[in-house]
Amino acid sequence: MDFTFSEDQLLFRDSVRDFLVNEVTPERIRGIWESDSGRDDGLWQQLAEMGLTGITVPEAHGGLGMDELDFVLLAQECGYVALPEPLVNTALVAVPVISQLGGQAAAEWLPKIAAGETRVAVGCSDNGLAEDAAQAGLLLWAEPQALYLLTPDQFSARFNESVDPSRRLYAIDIAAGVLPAASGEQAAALYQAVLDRGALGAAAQALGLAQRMIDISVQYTSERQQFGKVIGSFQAVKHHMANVAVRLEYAKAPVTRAAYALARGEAAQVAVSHAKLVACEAANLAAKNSIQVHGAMGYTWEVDLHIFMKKAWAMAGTFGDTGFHKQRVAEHIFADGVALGAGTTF
Amino acid sequence: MDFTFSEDQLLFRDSVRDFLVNEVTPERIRGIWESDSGRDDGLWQQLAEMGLTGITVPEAHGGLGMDELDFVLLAQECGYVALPEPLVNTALVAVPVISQLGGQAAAEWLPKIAAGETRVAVGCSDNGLAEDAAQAGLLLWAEPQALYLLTPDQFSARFNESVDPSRRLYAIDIAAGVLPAASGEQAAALYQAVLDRGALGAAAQALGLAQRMIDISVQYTSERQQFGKVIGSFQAVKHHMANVAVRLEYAKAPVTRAAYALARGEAAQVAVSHAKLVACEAANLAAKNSIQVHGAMGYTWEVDLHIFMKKAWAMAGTFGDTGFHKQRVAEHIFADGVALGAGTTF
Amino acid sequence: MNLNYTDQQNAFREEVRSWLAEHVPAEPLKTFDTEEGFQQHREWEATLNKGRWGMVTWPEELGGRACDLIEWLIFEEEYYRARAPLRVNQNGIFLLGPTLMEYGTEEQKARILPKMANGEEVWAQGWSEPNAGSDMAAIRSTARKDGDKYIINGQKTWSTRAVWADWLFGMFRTDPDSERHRGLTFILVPLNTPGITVRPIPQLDGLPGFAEIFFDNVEVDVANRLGDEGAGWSVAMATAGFERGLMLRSPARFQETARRLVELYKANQASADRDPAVRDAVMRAWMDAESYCLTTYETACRLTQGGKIGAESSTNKIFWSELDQAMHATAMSILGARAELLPHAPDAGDVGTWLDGWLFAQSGPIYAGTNEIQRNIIAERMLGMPR
Amino acid sequence: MNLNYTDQQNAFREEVRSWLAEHVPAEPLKTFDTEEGFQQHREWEATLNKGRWGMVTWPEELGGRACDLIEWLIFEEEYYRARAPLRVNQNGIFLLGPTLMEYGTEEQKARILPKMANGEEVWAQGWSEPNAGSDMAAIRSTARKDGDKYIINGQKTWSTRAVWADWLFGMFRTDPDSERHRGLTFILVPLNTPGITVRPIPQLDGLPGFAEIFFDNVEVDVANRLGDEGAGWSVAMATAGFERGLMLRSPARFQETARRLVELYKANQASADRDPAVRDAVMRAWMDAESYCLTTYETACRLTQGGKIGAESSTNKIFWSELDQAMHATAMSILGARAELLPHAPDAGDVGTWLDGWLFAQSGPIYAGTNEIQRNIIAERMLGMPR
Repeated sequence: MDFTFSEDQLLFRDSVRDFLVNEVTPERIRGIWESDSGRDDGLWQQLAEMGLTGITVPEAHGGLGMDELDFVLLAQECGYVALPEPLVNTALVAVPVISQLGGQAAAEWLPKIAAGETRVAVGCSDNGLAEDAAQAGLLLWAEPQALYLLTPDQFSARFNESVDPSRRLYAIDIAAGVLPAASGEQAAALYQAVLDRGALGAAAQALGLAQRMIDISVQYTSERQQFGKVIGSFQAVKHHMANVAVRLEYAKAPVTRAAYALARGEAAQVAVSHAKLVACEAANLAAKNSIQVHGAMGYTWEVDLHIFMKKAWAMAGTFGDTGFHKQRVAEHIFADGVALGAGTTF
Repeated sequence: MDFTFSEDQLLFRDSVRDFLVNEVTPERIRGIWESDSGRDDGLWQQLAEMGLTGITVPEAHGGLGMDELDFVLLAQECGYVALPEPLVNTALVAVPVISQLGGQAAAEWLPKIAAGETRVAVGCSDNGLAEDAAQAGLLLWAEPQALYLLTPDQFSARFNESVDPSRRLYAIDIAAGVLPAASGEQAAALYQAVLDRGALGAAAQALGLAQRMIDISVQYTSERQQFGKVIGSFQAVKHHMANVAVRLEYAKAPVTRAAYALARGEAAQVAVSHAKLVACEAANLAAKNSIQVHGAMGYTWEVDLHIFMKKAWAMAGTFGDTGFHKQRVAEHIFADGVALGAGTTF
Repeated sequence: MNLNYTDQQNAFREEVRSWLAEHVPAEPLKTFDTEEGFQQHREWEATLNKGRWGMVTWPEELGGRACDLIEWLIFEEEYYRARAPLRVNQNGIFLLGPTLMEYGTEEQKARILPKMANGEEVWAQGWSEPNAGSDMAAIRSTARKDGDKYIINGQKTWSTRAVWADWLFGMFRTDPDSERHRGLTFILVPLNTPGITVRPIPQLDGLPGFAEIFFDNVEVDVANRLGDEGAGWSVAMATAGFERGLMLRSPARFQETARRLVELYKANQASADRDPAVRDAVMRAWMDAESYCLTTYETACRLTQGGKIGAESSTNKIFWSELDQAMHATAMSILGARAELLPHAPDAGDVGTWLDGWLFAQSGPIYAGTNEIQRNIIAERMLGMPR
Repeated sequence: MNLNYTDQQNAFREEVRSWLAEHVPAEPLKTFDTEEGFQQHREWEATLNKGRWGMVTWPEELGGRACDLIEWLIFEEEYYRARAPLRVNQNGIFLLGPTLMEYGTEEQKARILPKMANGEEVWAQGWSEPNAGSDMAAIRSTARKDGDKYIINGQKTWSTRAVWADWLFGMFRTDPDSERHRGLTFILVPLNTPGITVRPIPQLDGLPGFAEIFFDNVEVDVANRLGDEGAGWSVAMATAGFERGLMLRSPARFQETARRLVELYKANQASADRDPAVRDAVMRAWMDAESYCLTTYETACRLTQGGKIGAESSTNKIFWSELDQAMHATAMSILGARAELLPHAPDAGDVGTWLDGWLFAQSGPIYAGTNEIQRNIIAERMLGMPR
């Protein structure tokens, strides 16, 4: 029993954090929002150069050959900076699923993803829309009975605006005659994998988003004065933030555990749903309490808070909404004969 | 449209409040707890002398001939002092139901109730147990298909201890051969009436209980010092109390409205359920926040808080628990074709 | 107590309902946080005023109907039922209007109120300043008296509607040596006066609902002062009282939101019920909206009989703002993955305007005195807890 | 990372499980807030000690098994699964024990720990005083040094277990001129010393879980001082740290409550589902108990590898105490009208001990530093917000 990350994993996390915090500033995100494509090819190249686009690509295909557990800490850092680029979906969903498909698909696409030549997007019919479909060289589109790997010529994409300007969402129409890369039972299993992996990515990002909103709010309330006092010294303001910290603190281990289960190929559905529910709840509470302690300032585009708040809201609904994940938890804990209680966690 | 009580109603309320606050002190309640019968015949006589036992008894039968709306303010005052005597059930449930039965039953019992000669108890199969069954000269026992008026020789009572020592609860066995006072459809209607009226009484008492817990807590926190300050000056303590005040403030009008509907013979089920839910929720929040601001002191029999807290907990489950009343609200608002929204309240 | 409407009240409701049925634009207006929408809403104010429905509580000689509070509640119910446009001039109607009637000179009333009523002059509010926020006593913008003029310098912020509004009312420090809430004066300022710069502040939806306003030696006639010099605080407190009080948030709005939430839930029941918290939240929404309506009627009846609004009115804003947030959060939860889509997104389906409402609901617990300040007020003034 | 137990850990679990299966009393013991129950629990401590299961984390020479934190968690899981009795000497085991090991002399350890381990000496705590509560710095009871004795005067309150306990540990002011947290000394006091009066305080269930203790010129050997004179504050802070930290509330307890709640819900599903909030609350209970377990294992692993417990441990007490309250509130809601019945009431049916648990859960957010104080600590020390 060892529930800790290795020194290497933590050091890698620290170096990625440094990179992201320096490079993916709120100013750069505002710039990306105003760009036509809504994406930043230079940033994608930087991520590729750090090995991040290929972090879960097998070494044989030019990647770092790391796993979900290695990446889950980095996904939190992606959330911390509200990274607009689809790195989390790439590393946690697209690459492992394409690897599972194997064969020609893996041989063709994984090296390009690792090299940063191809931006890959992930869509899932449960979400309705596919993020980044029009900005990607490859779209992985999952339906309950069919999994597609689509190049831009194989589908049309209709833009749908999200409350989070970082999210470029598209309804897609697959061209007639395009065949799925997997169908039947294989596709059904991969569809579940896409949902679980996407949900884990959303959960991990939610943790980072929550932490960022705490940090922004602590800083703001430590400087801002009202009634002759720094507002962060008011007990009501402190308790708003403490309440977020409590929920966030206890959402971290469930996310780690879900990543561990996926990485080890263990049954992960309940762990993923648990993780997504508690992480997104923490992030939503962070949003609510952060805007409150910001006062009117929080209601504007002037401060950075909304960059993170809006992404937190979106994370709650993507890759299985609250109802989807609660239902999976309910099916587990209310089943007959299930072992619950002390000593049943591991 | 006039949603106000009359001057007379308010003045009567004030005089009853003065009487109750002076007579039904926490000390007297502690004495009642320690008595064998758990009731105080002297107090019942005092209530009778003020006309309260007969307040809803028709004047022809020696009462004051007032209605549910006249009494609902007084029921709140009964809650405010946590009156152990069954005045609320008498005035809101037993007397109106016996009046509806009319005939011999009304002629025999109503004058005795008004005069304070007979203490009447109310039981309802939804509650399982009947409060005060062993202390009463008459037990009104309601089942979905049968309504009984039982004298002490007609049933046996088995004592069940409640967390609230003021509540004397009994499982009853009706003697063989005792006939119901009403059966069939009439009994079904009266059963509903017992539930609705009992629930209104519980809701009104819950309002008074919540107010008392606020008052006790405000006083305690205004005197008690910690860390060199009066604890009531801490923002967290203030906000605990403010949160109760908000919920309580908005629970009052629903209770009045439910009493109005019952008094006017209008459809009252949804109004009663709404009132009971919000009033009991306010009282439960009052209990939770009051014990918290009392600190360890709140956890003891030393302070008076628990007298009111325990009764508040009991009110939530009696005469229809939360599930019962939520179901009735749900049946109303989710029905097809129901008129909801602006302008549908009155 | 009598909870039936009088025949007269029923007739009034019928009159409102049929006029609105005839006049409410079939197409929803654009939001007044855009220039085009602002103009549309200004025209709607003129239409309302022509029908004498603009300010139903105002005296008849000012174009109103001298409605009492119950009639006002009925009017609001019908207004929300009919989905009539939001009131672009609410700063004027609900805040400045009542204040003017109490503190204004006859000349001021005659000059200002008719143009407020017909939408010709839309009002912005100038309470907050940078580093002041809810703390009005920290105001630092100055108005120096010079003959029959005030010379205004400084900055206001969070000024709602100010981007396209015509006038602003606000507080300025006329005594430079004064501190906190002394030495402040309430002044009305035409926004086209030289020296004024208005800078829009985009809000959560990206539209300029607020503005910052910079004053650089702005000259305003002394005649535009409301109340006495140095008495601004008490004038403003009356205005803020209107803001927090009954007049700003009629129950109808929340009851309509609750009704739409019930509809949304029923239309999506199978998926919504996977999260049992949703059904519970919908029920709570209806109950709380109903509680808010009942309590407001109770207060209105008490006031029309000469009662006074007490410290318990501070509970009002917390109750409705938290209800509004909770209702919209529930809708977002029901909508799931679709919740993030803007209403005009091509595949947004039945998302309606819930997202707009959700964004707007975030401001409820903040503006007009944060809910934390309201809780302090409740604890100290209503419950008598120590400061 | 490896989330599988080692073979050794699995074997340890088996050993615990089979010993408990053999020794846990078939009939639940009476509560230790009664004299008879106290005696029963004292005997259970002796039984545990005989099997070397009383203090599994203690060194072997003191009758323990030198378990690491993971083994301790496993032991606790089995202990709660087996529904073994509550630990009457938890003040000694979890609070004084670790403090003694850090601050005690060899003589003190040898004299005190074995009798603590076998239940011969049960310990009460003497932190709070009237008008001090959670504010230990406000302590006013004095200990005046007189040769090799301290003469103690004053009053302690909220002393858990003190009614039938043998010894008390607490803080006393040895420097009469000192203020706040200076000049305090940590002293161990035999409760049978002349001059001591113990007055039981009935708690919510009416039983004397607490006591007030009056000291009237009580003479205690200087050898009973723990740590240096005037250094009581830092010794006590270490003890309070144990109390708030990992050792007091093992996840097993909450996971078992969550499991019982799931069972209660399933047994009453039809009536429980009339209130949709219940099902949601049951799901949350399971998830939060699971989160608590996962997080505790994560912390335990970090600590066994030499990591330090940080300011984030202040989140611990808020999390479990609110979880405990919420779970019991949900059970009360499921039980409906039966919820108010005492467990021994003849018609209580399946109410079980939920009411007892509910009463006890009320104390969670209060004791060992109220949750308000914990929130201050989190904001200031963990998040770095201004004081």
